[in-house]
Amino acid sequence: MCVCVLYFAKSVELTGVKEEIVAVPTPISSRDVWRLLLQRHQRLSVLQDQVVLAVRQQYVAVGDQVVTLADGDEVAVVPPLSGG
Amino acid sequence: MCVCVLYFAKSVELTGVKEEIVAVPTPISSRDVWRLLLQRHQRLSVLQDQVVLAVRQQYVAVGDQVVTLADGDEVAVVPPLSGG
Amino acid sequence: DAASTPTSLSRDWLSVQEVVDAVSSSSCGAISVFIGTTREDELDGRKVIGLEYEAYELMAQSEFTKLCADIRERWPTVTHICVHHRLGWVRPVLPWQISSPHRHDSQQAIQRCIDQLKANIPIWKKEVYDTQDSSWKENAE
Amino acid sequence: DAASTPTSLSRDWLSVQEVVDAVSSSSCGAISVFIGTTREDELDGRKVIGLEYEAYELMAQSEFTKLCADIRERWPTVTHICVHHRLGWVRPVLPWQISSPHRHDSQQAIQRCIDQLKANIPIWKKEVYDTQDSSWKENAE
Repeated sequence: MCVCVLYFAKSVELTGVKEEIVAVPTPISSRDVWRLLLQRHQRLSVLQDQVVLAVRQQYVAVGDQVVTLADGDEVAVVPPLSGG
Repeated sequence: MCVCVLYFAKSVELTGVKEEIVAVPTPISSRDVWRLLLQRHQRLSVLQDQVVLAVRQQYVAVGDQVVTLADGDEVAVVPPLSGG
Repeated sequence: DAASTPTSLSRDWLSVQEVVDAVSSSSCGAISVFIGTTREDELDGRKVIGLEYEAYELMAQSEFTKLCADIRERWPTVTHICVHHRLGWVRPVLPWQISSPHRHDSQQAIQRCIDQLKANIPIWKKEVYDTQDSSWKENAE
Repeated sequence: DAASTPTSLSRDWLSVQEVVDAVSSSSCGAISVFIGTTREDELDGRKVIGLEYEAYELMAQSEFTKLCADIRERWPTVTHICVHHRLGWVRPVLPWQISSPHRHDSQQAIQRCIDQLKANIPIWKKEVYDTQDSSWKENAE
């Protein structure tokens, strides 16, 4: 499937892109989604252990949880929040 | 002479106007300019002893100093400043 | 009054009146206000000269909506909720910069600027309160 | 570099880059910065929800010019001076209001809003420093 990956805040600086289309197998664990993004952008590793993902605008921790993706789904990289 | 009197900040609230044309004799002391404005707007008296004037954009203390005015000159009422 | 939940994320300021109108309600005895402000911070000798806020906007909006639902569930008497968060650049009121070959000169010059500004520049500041009162301030002599 | 004296009074924010560009100079070892900020104030139980600045604009501009001349006379090594003062409404980052019949509920609700916002709403803040560095902040757990 081809999903749309969105980057925010520090992850934009690390990858140099705000969004990109990425081909991913499905179903897939959220950990494997993260690994796949790390392969594309090695510098994202500074966010390891701090990052969470959002799939179709719902938070998903990086871990064993399996997600099913469809073409065009939104997957976001969410660095530590600092609103408020 | 008919001068243009400008009000700012608290003096706008006290007079209800931002500017007005006022007929004044010339030459005249700055104290008499202030008295003349007090006659038009009694509520300005709360600014007594705190206010300064500006004539053609130069500060003039309310006192004995005599100013010469021409038609259309700008006279401003300057309440205590609070910029910065 | 119907309960309302306006939320907004924007690059513009809400007018104070909009915020007040959004929660004013004749049935409400209590209005609580929280205002986040930018602070003047110094860190390792560096001054913060501005802040930038970025959001995942659609998701932030849906999270705000969930948060409001959660608040209403926990405190059913809550009538109005108004939430606003600035995005984009947020900057202090008055950035001054003076440069010179030696720090001492530029620091003294800045101090004089501040003193003279407060004494001579015709600018006035009005504070607006949550009670809808306001007052014009005066710089100390 | 020619010495420069940009001054401005405006209802808009200067971009941080504009301020930095205005005083960056290869011949200058020292840049001093003063930033006035809006503060969260409480007075007689009233909160300041905004500030309004008003100016006698033409005169303020000419007073700024006089002030800059005075600074250059006193400290001839001063290279660049950049002065900016906001006019009009200046408001805090995040006005929240929650109303309910009793203050206790709305206060508790506000506290939960703040906690949840920091934990869940996808918004990020970057601090920009006078050294031209910047860093993304993290809310405490």
